[in-house]
Amino acid sequence: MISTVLDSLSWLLLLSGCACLLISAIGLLRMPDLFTRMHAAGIGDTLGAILVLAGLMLQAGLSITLVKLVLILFFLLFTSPTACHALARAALAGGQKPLLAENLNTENPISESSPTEQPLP
Amino acid sequence: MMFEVAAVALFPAMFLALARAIAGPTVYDRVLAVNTFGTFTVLMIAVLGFMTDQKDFIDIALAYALINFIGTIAVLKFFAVGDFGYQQESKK
Amino acid sequence: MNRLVHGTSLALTLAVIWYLLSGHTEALLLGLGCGSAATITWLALRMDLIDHEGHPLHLTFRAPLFWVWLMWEIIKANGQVIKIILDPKLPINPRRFRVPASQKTDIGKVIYANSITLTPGTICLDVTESDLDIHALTADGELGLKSGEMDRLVTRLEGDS
Amino acid sequence: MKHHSILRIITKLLIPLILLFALYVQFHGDFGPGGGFQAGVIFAAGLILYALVFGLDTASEVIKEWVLMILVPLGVLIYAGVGVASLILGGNFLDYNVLAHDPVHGQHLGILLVELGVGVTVAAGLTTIFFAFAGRGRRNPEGALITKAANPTQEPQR
Repeated sequence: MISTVLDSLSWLLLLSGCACLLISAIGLLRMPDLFTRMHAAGIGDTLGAILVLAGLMLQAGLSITLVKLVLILFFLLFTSPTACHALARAALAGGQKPLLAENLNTENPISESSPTEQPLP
Repeated sequence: MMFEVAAVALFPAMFLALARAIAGPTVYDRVLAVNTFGTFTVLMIAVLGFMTDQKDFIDIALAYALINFIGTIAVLKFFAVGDFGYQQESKK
Repeated sequence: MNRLVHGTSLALTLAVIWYLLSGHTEALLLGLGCGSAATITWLALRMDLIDHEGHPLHLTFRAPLFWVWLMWEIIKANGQVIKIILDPKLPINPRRFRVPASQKTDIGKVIYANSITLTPGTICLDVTESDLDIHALTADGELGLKSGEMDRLVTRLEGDS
Repeated sequence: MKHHSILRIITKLLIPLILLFALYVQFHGDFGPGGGFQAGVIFAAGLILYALVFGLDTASEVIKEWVLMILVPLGVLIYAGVGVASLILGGNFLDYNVLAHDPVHGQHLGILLVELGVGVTVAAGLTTIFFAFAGRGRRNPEGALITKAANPTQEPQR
């Protein structure tokens, strides 16, 4: 009984994790510039990895494999934002300009909901 | 069964990341795509390990996660300074 | 003194991680584990890696609660970004701005910056003495950061030490 | 490049773990994947990360070049020494069975020592290669190549 519940739960986690990874990859292709692509890649690095590894953890049960999966997750959660930040800094230093809303002809320009001019709390 | 499905679902994601690595207009896009591809590979290796019931694959996934990070930092440093040995940080 | 405490704690942590990784209880492997932990601690002392930054002991008790909160934030932020990517119109509104960082130490700022980057929709571009340079995908992300909740929580996590 | 606190702190946190994982792979070669070569590569990767973030000069202060120069042949010596020891004890070259009273025990010990030799050589060799190549084509922050003449603080190579 419990194993059935765990099995279906891990199915759910694995599949939603894979869906997250797919969406992240689609976002990587759809986004218009480097910095927006980083946001898309962030989905795969955080939620996608968390869900897939959580699904595998439920299958692993209490064993060494579980510890190693936790360690992988720990590593990904520490390294992916660091790599992302280093990449952003290198790109800025290399002369890449982020595409901002002012230069982007979308239907919701920045003036609609712009909190930028308010004084900081 | 479920691991096969997950592995099959991971393939197009990796393929799309690779497409961005090939298409990416700047070198930074390529680095980002390759880094994401590396994350997908780590997850793929872990899933494959469960699929073939060889839990040793998890060790390989862990090693890959390490190398992925170090590789990204090395490539970025090379493009930023043109040199691996340049001192950019003090220890404190 | 401080080095001694941090070094001992690092050696113990490494030995525990070794045992968790290996799972073998033969005397040979346990001995090798202790030897490895000692060697790495010595090397880390030589590399000058062990201090409150390289081995943040003072965060141990407050960190788990923060992780739980951060996980929930990650899930919420992911939902928003997934909605944007799946939207055929791709309603992005990228913006760049600065938020103040009230943390006193470098490690507090690093935790804050990495938490920001971990929640998709916001990326930390640069860290300076008093504030962070942020790139956000939507106005929601900007509003969420400017409410200052994460800043407050990281400062509380950092504590007085 | 300016101050980069995130990279510095995360690197400080990760390097001991990377090195521990390398040694774990090293000593569990006969239980799972891995062994000397992989462990050496991971260990060298940890040292290279240190050199990348903190600079080549800091790294070569911590890991002296003459130590590496000793470690590279030392690993080969351990490998060959195990072989010669088994020859002396009456077996074939690298015949581990004679290393201890019990053949299984002897094989364990022999494999462990041989893997240790391989690991030491690979780690030290890869680090040496990195140190040798990373110093080439040094550029100052303005982008000009640093030659030895223009950088008098650098000691002449022996």
